[in-house]
Amino acid sequence: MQTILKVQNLKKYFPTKKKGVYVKAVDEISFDIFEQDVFALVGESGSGKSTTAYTVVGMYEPTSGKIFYKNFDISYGVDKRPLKLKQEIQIVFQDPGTSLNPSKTVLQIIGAPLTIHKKLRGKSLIEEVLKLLEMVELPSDYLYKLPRDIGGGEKQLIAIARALAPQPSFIVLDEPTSALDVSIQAKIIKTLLRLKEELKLTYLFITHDLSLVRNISNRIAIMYLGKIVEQGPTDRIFSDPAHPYTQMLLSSIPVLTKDEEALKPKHIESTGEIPSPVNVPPGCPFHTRCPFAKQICREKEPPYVEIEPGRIVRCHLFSNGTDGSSKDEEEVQTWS
Amino acid sequence: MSMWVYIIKRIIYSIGVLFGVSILIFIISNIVPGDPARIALGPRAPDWAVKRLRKEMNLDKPIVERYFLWLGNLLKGDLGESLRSRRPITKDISEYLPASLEIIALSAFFMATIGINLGRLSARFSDTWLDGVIRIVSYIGIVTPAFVWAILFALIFSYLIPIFPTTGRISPGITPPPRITGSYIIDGLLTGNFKAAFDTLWHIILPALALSMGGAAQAARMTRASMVDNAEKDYILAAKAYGIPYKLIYKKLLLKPSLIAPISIMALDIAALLGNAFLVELVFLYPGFSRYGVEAMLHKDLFAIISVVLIIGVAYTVANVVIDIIIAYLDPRARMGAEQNV
Amino acid sequence: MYNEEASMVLLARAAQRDRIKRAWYRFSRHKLSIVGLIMVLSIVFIAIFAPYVAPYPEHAGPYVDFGSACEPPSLAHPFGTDAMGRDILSRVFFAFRDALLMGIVVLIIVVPIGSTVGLIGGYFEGKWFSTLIMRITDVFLAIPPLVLALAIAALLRPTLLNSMMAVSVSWWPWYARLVYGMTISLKNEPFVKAAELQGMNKFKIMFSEILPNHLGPILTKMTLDMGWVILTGASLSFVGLGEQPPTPALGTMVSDGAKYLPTYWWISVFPALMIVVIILAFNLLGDGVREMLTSGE
Amino acid sequence: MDNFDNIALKIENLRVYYKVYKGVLKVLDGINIEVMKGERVALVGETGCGKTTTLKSVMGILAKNAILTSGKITVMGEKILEVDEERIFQKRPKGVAMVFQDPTAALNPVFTIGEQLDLVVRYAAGVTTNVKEHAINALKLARLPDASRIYTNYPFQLSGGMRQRVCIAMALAANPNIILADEPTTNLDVTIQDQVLKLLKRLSTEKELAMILVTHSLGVARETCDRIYVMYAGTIVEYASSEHIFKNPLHPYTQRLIASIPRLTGEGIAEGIKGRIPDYLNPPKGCRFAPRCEFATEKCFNSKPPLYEVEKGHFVACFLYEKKSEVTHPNADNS
Amino acid sequence: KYESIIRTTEDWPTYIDPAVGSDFSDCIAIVNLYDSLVFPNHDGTVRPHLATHWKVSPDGKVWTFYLRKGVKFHSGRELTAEDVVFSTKRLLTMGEGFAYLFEPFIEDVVALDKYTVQFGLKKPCGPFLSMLVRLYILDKEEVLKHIQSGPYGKYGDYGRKWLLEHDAGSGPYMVEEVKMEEYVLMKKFDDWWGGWEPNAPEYFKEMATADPVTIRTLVAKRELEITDELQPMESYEAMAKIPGVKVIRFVPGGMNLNVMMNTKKPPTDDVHFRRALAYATDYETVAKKIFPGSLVARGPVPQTLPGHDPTIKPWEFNLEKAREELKKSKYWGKLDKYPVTLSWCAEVPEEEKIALMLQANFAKIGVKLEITRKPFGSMIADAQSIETTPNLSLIFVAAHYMEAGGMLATRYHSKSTGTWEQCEWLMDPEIDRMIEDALATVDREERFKKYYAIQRRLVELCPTIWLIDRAETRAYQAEYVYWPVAEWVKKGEKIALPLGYGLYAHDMKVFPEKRK
Ligand SMILES: Nc1ncnc2c1ncn2[C@@H]1O[C@H](COP(=O)(O)OP(=O)(O)OP(=O)(O)O)[C@@H](O)[C@H]1O
Ligand SMILES: Nc1ncnc2c1ncn2[C@@H]1O[C@H](COP(=O)(O)OP(=O)(O)OP(=O)(O)O)[C@@H](O)[C@H]1O
Ligand SMILES: [Mg+2]
Ligand SMILES: [Mg+2]
Repeated sequence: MQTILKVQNLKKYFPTKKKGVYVKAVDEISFDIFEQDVFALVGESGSGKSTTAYTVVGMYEPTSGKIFYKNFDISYGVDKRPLKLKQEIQIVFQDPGTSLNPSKTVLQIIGAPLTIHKKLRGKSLIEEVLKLLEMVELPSDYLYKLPRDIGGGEKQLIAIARALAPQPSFIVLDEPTSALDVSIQAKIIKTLLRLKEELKLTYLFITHDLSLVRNISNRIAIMYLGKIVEQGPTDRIFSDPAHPYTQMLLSSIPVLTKDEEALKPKHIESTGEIPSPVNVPPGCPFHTRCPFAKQICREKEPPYVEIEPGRIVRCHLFSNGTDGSSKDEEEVQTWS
Repeated sequence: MSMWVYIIKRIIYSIGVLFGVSILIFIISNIVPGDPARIALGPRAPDWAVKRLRKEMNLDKPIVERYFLWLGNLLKGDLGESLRSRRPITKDISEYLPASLEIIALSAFFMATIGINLGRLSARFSDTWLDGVIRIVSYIGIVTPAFVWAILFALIFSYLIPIFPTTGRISPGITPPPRITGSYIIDGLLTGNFKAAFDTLWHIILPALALSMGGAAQAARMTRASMVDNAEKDYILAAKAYGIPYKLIYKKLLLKPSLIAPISIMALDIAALLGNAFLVELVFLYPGFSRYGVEAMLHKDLFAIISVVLIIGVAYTVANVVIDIIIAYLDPRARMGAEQNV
Repeated sequence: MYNEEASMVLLARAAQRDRIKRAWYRFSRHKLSIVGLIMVLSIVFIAIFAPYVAPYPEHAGPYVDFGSACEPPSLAHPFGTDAMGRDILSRVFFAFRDALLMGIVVLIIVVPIGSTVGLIGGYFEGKWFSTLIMRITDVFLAIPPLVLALAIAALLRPTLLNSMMAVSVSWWPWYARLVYGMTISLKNEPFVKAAELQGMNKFKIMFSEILPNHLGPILTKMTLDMGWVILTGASLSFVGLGEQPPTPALGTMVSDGAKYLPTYWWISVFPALMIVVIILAFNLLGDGVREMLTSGE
Repeated sequence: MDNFDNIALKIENLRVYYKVYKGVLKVLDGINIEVMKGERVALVGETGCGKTTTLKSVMGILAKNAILTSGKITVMGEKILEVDEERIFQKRPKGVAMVFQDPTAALNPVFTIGEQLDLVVRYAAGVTTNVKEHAINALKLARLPDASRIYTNYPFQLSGGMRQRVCIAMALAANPNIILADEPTTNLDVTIQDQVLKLLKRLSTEKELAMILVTHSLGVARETCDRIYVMYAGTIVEYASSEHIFKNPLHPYTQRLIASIPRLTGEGIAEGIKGRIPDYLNPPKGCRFAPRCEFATEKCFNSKPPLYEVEKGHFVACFLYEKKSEVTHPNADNS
Repeated sequence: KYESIIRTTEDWPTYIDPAVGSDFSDCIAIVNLYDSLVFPNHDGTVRPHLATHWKVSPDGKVWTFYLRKGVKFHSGRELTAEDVVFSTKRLLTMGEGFAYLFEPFIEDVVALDKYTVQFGLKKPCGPFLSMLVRLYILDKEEVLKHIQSGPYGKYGDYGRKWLLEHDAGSGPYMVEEVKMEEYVLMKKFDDWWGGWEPNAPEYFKEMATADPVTIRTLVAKRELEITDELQPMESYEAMAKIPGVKVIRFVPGGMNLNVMMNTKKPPTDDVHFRRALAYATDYETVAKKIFPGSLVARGPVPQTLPGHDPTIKPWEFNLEKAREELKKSKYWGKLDKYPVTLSWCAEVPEEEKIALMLQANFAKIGVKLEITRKPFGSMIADAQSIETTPNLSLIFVAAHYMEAGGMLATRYHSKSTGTWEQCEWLMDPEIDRMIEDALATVDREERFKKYYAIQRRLVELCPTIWLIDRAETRAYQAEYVYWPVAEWVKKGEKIALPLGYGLYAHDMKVFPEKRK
């Protein structure tokens, strides 16, 4: 398995109106994505998922840290990236309503990357767009429709077709279905999985829906307040969630059947509010809501601990009370 | 607290804009043909007198130097001398400005009361005949220029049915009150000269009404629009569902959030009156600031033009700050937003 | 292949037609919009064919007849005659020409300039040149259009062209600010980001991705502004800065006629009403356009 | 069914249309819902199926362009809506409170929580003394920490979860017997959603509140409610106890919907439902799901299926079950 | 308190400082506030005023005036020769207002004793007495008391700022209040040396003029006693219908209306072209319809002004002759390439009618006239250079003193080019010489003969289309106001009064009890 994307100690801070105070949207995260993986980034709203995604695609420049795409350093904004890279990495946004230009027809929308990257024009452009429409199973009479005449699910399919247009190998999917109904979601997920196989794509899939992740990804990273608190293979995380936050998330999922119920950790209940990323509490950011919080959690940031191969947790419960700060970095180094 | 910081920032920023305004208008009025000194002294004045005046006015210096000389004087509170009235402009303005502000204050009052109440009524009875009538009335209000109203009002209310005085600021037989603020009404009330205060009020009703028609109509429509809009919002539906009386909803719960837009627009309208009222002031022969400005422009009264435009700029700035304060009063998000976000 | 292409063209046309039909439907939902449209079309028609529809076209030119001065409205002169014995109706018809010309020319100058400034300012928000041009815009905005126009017009020679210039100078910032505001709110929309990420060039993003989305508000503002520009023009001519006699201008007709109030009321009242009619027409049209562009299905 | 006196809310044959420029949207097509005292009922369905419209009809706050063409609603035995040929009888229901979908939109942005709560206490609960105390009590009931501070806050100063709880507190302040909760957790994070749902559940149990929980999440419905009504395009297609629905979904729509939901157990994802929801302008004459249904017969396209009671308390509106059960007239249990 | 008042309107601004003001509206105030050495009679001659008698040296260069004793300023001080010297020097130093009249002539002025003052002239000045009407005497001490910093050395600003809103005169009225852009209110000076007749107005108020509707309303409400002369004809007609109001018309001899032709700018640089235009002008319509009551002009000098040549032949309206002249001009055949520009003064709306009439008539002979309405300020600016001066300027000119010489000098002497009073740019050395010569002639008869010669020469050169000698039209409250001018008009007398003297409030009477 080849690493296609490598994120190292990525930080993205946004300045606030107050001088010297930052929104720590993404705070020192590291992960690897392997070829043809579906890597899921999970977390509640404001945890920094989109920021991570946007930094990967180049919408933001990292505050610090590195991003490598196929061993190629891409830790800078889109303006400085070569055109080739813009073709390789694509993104599908969360809201199908805003990600399509309301004043353009489907042909123009899907055609834009084709004219830029493939220099297609006229007839060949139309043909190529039709091919893409077919790929996402939309009829050809959509060519001249405007986004406002199209339903939400189909809009998202068009956004996917646009992402596929320049023949990328890596697609970031930022909550592509969270604005849609489950029945439509099913259809879109199916399509995405099919295309992944057909076109040998790699996905960075962002969502807050753990049940969905369970069904499509092979590796997961769980974010809380800008930090990855736990990551590892999907099966392992679901069968044995390590971090209290992961457990809380899992136990909060409303499920349909007893079988599923059985999979939910029972012993943890959600309490408290998510703090704002501007006032990240000292120590472990989760300690305000954690039922297992100890004194150390309020004082020291927990280190990264690799509890199983490829499975990392950031929690004092697993650090055996050792001093995290120095080990922190070591862990990351050895792991990456 | 942070709100005041914000307003102070706004003021500082506006001062920057005013500098820009002064440069702009200084340049415009200085590159035009015609020698202001010659115009001022009249045709028969000998050349040496003109030259002397040019020197006095610094017209013989390069424009950049002139600007800074002017700026220096401005900071000392000296706007220069009007070529037309031959007096310090500060003095002219101290006479015209209060007169204009009186009218503007009254129009603001008319705008707010007429506009908001009509809008409220219209929203409360939306889609009924009353709404239709108000809609048409406000349309006419919006599209009819103030000077047309002025002519009509003058024709009807002081010529055909002479209940209001035609012109001027105070009746010839009445002694204006001694100057304290420059406003006859306020000074009259302060000094117990109620007759003068009332007479002045009587004089400004028609012009103020003419000036307020457009803004009032606009405000009525905006108030109606945002009230009808907000009436469909969940929080109003909730209030209705909880059985809160309609009267209370329309007077309080719905009105307050709906006033932000009309009030902002109204404040700008009112500030604009200072400059745009001249046609109305002309019709009513009212010794207002706007008319002074137009006369200055028509007579190339250099420093007077600059001062007038600058003061209108200041009025805009003030209006904007006032808008901020009013909105902050109406909308807690604006008032406390800054604290919250940090 | 040929057939497919042809059917594509047909499809495109049908889509286009459908869009127009729907827009018209939304527009025509309010009867007043149609009234506005008809009024505007009539005004344009009258302006273009003034020499043919005016009962006394020569009265718009160098013509005086003191013998028939100040005649009240009659069948021969529906709006009466002025102090020079000229037919007011005919002069009003001709005055539509300058009024429309004023509005159109000013908007043609102002909209592209304002939009470009606003686009650049909004899209590059935070960059020094954006700050600079928006500050300059603020400076112009701090002075009401009529005052600025008046100052400039007073300093220039009183011709129609100059007054159009004067109005333009004071009008573009409003478009700049409108477009600026809209651009700022749009530039972080995912669809713009998507275009950036594809590597579309900035110029194209501004003008072909962002601008078309502003067309609605711009168009609405234009129709509404048309009336106000004409009014500003009339106000300038009211104080004698604008088109020169004998060419009729509505503002001049009102201000000159005001001297004859109330005896010869028709001299000023009819032109004043015509100003109201023009503004009303464009406002009704503008409301219809707004309705058409903003209301949902 | 159950004793008449036990019925908290009864909606019968409710038809609500919306007039739009294209014509009339025939949205609600004869809805029947019954809620017992102290019972929690879920109304589930995808976007636009008419859930909110149903609740708004009960509250009497339908949009201006809504047309009531038929229906009868009774709250605690009191008739609050009846449509017959000549006239529409409608009055505000007493003892019913509604929690809106979007807590941000449901709170007036320019008044403090306290000001808004006070009005509710005063007018909905009719309490005129110690108003503030009542209000603060309601906040405490809704498990809001630091209630007296929140009382003085503006909505924007609170987080989403807190705002939703304020809305719940407001509903509680009205002293209701019935709470209509319209997707109260859609805008919340999973862990916060969990908290809010648990709160609602606890409150309804403690205070014996009847509750209609509108949601599009079957999972939420199952975990919170006793019975579930499944709605499709303005019709109730199936209802039963939570257990039954999932154990034995009958209606093809319910089946497909349940299959579309990703499972924690990770058995992959079904195809979803092909086709689109019908156009309310010209809804299918017969079963509204027929155009998307793989089992549809001609009959389905021509006539509306009545509700068949397939198991005890498990009703489904589908001709597939015509044989297997006796027909229940929608208004049968009214007498 | 205000019952006994005469109110009149005039164009603003009004400068009440006699060393600054010189316009119609300034003069109205100044003549009432200040006294001069001699006073104009309404036939154009002068009579003793502050000076009881005077002497002139045979070479016409030394003039000695003997002052009236016991004349009191408003401050109570007695007026002496010192004040005359001070006032003269102040006027000449400041160089504004009427200084231009005296500047070319007065060499020095000295007080021989308390009541004797002597003017030494640079050259003989025939109409010196007529000019002296415009030398107003200020209270030296009062002025010195109110000096502020300014450009005049030890005199600072020469009291200029203060005198904008106060007076330092000895005239029959004194300033009560000055309200910028609005009015100057004057109160009767009870101690005036000339004495008072009963019913003389207690107050005299000069107000800024307003739009015609307002003026009419004011008249109807009896809030205005004498209107200005700037109203449109229709307005006067309407006011004449108000009971008790009379509209009077008179040709005050001081003012004529000219179409000044820029003789240095094509196509009006061609004398034949100019004559063609003069023939294409409908004088009768202007005199009858547009400015009713006016006289068709007879040459450059108003007919009622002493020194006018009664034998002179005016141009006539004759399109045939116009075409003939046009054929003689070098622009014949290419007229369309030379449109003629005309500016008219926005402040006088009636001029538009003339402009339009000219346009219509010129069109008949194939001359295209482009007309521009301009605020007077702009016209003044335009007149400053040949290039900016339009081909035709429609301008009223008033005599500054009651003799043809003054008019001729300001209108046609090269020295006055660049001002609005000479938009002709005539610059004819011969005319210059003739004017200088005439002015230096002390003997009245001889001087007048020289004036005639100049007028004849000017008609030949045709630099101007002299339209009318303007009738002044004013409405006044005949019912309760006695106004000498109206009486003279009634008697059919010729009136040749310098600007402002028609509104000399001292000679008016008001009967408030008759006001209703
Ligand atoms: N451009 C920005 N400027 C300032 N703050 C930002 C910016 N973008 C994001 N943030 C802040 O950073 C934090 C993380 O945001 P991000 O959008 O990455 O979260 P998310 O996990 O994607 O949330 P969601 O599920 O709501 O999309 C949030 O608190 C957000 O307010
Ligand atoms: N005022 C209205 N005018 C026209 N159509 C309306 C109106 N209100 C709702 N509708 C339409 O009626 C249908 C049902 O709306 P409703 O809000 O009841 O659905 P819902 O089930 O609550 O959906 P959601 O899950 O999105 O809240 C939708 O198609 C909606 O577009
Ligand atoms: Mg996100
Ligand atoms: Mg809903």
